[in-house]
Amino acid sequence: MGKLARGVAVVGAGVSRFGAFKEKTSRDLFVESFQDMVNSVDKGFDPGEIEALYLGNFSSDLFEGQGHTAPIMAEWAGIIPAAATRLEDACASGGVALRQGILAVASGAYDLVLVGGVEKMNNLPTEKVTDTLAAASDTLYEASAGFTFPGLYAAIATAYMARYGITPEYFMRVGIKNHNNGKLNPKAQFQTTIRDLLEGRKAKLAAQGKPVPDWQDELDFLRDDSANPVVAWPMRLFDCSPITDGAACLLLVSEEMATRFTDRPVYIIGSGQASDYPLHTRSDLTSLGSARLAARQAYEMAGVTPRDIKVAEVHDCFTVAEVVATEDLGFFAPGEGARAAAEGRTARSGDRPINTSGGLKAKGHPVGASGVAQAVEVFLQLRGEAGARQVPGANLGLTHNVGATGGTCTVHIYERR
Amino acid sequence: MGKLARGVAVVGAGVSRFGAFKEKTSRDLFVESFQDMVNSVDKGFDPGEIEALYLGNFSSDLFEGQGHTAPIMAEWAGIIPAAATRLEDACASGGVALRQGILAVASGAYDLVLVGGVEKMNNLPTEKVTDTLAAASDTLYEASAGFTFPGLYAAIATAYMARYGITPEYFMRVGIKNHNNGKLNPKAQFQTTIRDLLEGRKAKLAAQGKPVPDWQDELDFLRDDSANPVVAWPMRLFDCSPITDGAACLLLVSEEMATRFTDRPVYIIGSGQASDYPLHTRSDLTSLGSARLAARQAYEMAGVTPRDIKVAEVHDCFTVAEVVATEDLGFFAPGEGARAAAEGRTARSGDRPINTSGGLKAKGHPVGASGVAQAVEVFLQLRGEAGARQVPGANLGLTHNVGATGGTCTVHIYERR
Amino acid sequence: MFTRDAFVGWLQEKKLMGARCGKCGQVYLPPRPYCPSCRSSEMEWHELSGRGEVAAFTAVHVAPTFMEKQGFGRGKPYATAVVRLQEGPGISARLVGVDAARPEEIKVGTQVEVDFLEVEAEGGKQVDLAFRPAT
Amino acid sequence: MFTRDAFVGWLQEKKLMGARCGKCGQVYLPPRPYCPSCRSSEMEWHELSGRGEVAAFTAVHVAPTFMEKQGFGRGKPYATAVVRLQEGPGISARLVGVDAARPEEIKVGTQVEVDFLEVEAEGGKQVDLAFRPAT
Ligand SMILES: [Zn+2]
Ligand SMILES: [Zn+2]
Repeated sequence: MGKLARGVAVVGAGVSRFGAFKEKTSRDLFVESFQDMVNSVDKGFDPGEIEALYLGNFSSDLFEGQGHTAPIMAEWAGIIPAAATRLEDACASGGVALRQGILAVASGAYDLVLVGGVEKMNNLPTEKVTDTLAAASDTLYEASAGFTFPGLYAAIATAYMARYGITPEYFMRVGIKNHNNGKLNPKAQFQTTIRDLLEGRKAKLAAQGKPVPDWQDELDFLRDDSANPVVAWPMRLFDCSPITDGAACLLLVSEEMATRFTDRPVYIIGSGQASDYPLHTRSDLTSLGSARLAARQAYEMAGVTPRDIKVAEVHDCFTVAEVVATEDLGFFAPGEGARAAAEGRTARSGDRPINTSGGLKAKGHPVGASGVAQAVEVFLQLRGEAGARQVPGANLGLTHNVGATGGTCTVHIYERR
Repeated sequence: MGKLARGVAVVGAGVSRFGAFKEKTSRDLFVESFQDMVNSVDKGFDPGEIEALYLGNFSSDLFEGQGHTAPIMAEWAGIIPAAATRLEDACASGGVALRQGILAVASGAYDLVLVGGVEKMNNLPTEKVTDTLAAASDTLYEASAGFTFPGLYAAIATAYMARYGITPEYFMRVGIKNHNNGKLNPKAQFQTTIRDLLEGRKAKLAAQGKPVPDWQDELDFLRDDSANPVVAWPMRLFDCSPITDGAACLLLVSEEMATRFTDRPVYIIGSGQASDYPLHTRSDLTSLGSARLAARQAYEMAGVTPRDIKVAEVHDCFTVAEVVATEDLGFFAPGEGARAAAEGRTARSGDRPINTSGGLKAKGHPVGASGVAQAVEVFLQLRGEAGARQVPGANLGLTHNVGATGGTCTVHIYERR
Repeated sequence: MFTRDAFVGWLQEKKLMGARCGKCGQVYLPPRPYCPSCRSSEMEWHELSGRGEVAAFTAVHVAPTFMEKQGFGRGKPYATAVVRLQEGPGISARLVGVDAARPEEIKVGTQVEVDFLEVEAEGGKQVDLAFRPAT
Repeated sequence: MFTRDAFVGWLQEKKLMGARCGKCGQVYLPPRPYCPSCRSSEMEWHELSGRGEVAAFTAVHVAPTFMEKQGFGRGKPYATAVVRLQEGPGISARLVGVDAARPEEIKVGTQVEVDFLEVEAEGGKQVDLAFRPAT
């Protein structure tokens, strides 16, 4: 990894509402996030000046029967004839779109680049979504063995539990924490805590005159098969990110022109990307090699260490993934991530706030958009615009975006100067 | 379009055999092209030094049920943990992969980049391939109106015929010429001329004791509905590129290290990319706006004019597309492309050789690989390694790769110094 | 919401509806939620005259699956076209009232008017957009 | 040809076959046509012992369509695992001879041996790769 020829800044960021929207197509979602981004640019700008779109999208092909998505998004955003390119690395599609946007600006080819991400997942019934997500694994040798996408992360969880002697409750605490954050994010798919859900369920059963379960706390609720059914043991419903429609946009410019757009640019000071084998060809199943390497590249480029990072959005497609991520990123030692989560260290009020947006778990996970939406949250946090979920004094942030089980990982580091 | 921060050279190029291969998957095809590329590097190198893969692929999702293809190709080629990214812009997926590989090297991030392209199309029956290719159009507003992919180019052909007063025979001559070239390409799907096919058909019918048609020349054969059925009028079977399995690879390095790999590098001196609306939102249907803009960008970066180009591989997914391409690239004035083809000016022996490889028509069109395979042909031509189809003295070449009906276009210019 | 679903909904009522920008007046067909001209999203529905001309066309012999289900394909081609409307915008749509088996007789530039085609689709009867030579 | 089709062909004969590099001796499972270690493509077929251990596993309750057709899903989970073979390479495969409804009792590190599972698939009977606790 060489040094970039010039610096890159984020001067605008936007996100659509995340959720399940029957009537909206990818292009409708994308326009919503694009307008939100345009409105975020402090000094305004002419969107017609955008020179290129790098679009993260996992599979509009399978979800909507639509390929060649990038020029359609460019058309709907009104930026034709800007070069429009789709990037795909499963759930890391957004992260690789961001990385290519950065490299394109650094190369000198473009000064003004739109990075976008979009996924419209709720057209298909749940069974078909399960099949479609399995296409992100090695279909010839993983999916064919009966591994679903939750099943692959569940396998990582069993390896982690066996190695470090922990129970599934540790993972459940990650979900509780992310729902607590999601409640404070007006764009999130689930703006409810697990406690809210528990109380709501109790109240509903009582109103129906049915027996009310004796759930004392969130863990009681989450351990209950009827409230929180197993998807792929030990991953249950509330360990899994939902099926989400959503889009996100970032405006990247060369460092030297950043203040033309805002007096508060967010600089991208580190970027890394690496790939890895399917699980069965790895020696260690409790860590993602691609994440460790991408993180090392990003830290080296940025010249910072894990302890300098004030806020991080990490890829919690499943709760176990967040635990592993916090170790791969060097925030906690191997085996300590689960305990750190249980101790509240990754909560907003902890010493290492993780996924203040609610993460993929509560904010939602429109797969190709997630890597871009993570950067939107860090942009807001570093500018002090994260509202009720603001982490005070956040000046250095990180995003970690994983494709499938780490076949791809990108890590980016952002600075407010 | 700014100036690139540093120059980029191609030092290796390889291509798999193109055709219909029932037993081969994408990964098998990719490895075949990768090995061909490795063998082409004059001074040898360690493939483990490759830092990133930019992979063009249209829709392994729909063709093979496999997403997240890039890390799988990286695994099969043995270059994990190199960053592996898939790029998709329909049939221009290879061209945009090449462009991103160039920008990544120019940015300083990487010195050694593998650009690949792959498509495995023959798993699906022909009807399903028709549906899948239609996914490259605007499915909500074009495919829904009954437009197939050949149908969209057929529409361009009717607009062109009406405007310039020509007949379908002009397009047929492009197919005849490209089959003449494909016969000389040992990797091509069809290594036969139309004349060969005509004589073969006659001989077969005679041997069967059936009436033998009175085809005097290739045009007689191509006008015959039974020999050359209409697909979407005026485009007939021999106006359409075939359904092809294939892969291609290029090794890009920063200009300053090129001679470490070969004494005969091919320098990429121009690159352009642009996007456009669906046909119904364009004012002119006889030219692709994205091609004209991408060409202008590439010529300006290279500091050359159309008349300097000695060999060009252009996107002849349909014969009409080649005619339009030769005008969009400035080789011929609007309306003159069809006549130039009919006069033999684009034949190998003409003043403006186009598609010496056989083009997508005869070499084959594995959609995501085509943009890369075009660059492989130019690499061979500029190095004098194109065998029987070599154009003498070719020192400047061009590739033109179109996604769908010009929703995307990339143009690249190459120089042997 | 200026979506595909809404556009198709209007078609079922045999109306060809575009979106008109409330700020700059630009008319869009297909409808869209956001005006690239003036960057406004104050769209309103706008019914089009349905009169225009054939900018390009084809007669499809190798049909997509959904058109095969309507009985088209090899031996029974159908025509489809890019139509430029009098109001400016263009649209892709079926071309009826012409002989798709004799495409040489169909001319670019033919004046057409909108027709609402009742077809049997997977979900039951539906109205598809079409144009036919103007009377 | 060291393809998926060939690997599945061997499975139908109840053989677990990997590819062995004729140049450097590295064994690959799944088989592959090209050796990333020494950059050779002189592969040969190599039968594996079929003995190994469970590196990771899961019990799937929300099943993919093809497993639902075999009767699995909500209420009837199945187990699948990442198995590390004695010879080094690993593979993903069904885990049988365990109670998928009691996953707490399945242990990472369990010694397993290959089993060839006869299942009803779309194209008729087929043999799938599986492992079961070693006897
Ligand atoms: Zn307007
Ligand atoms: Zn070897």
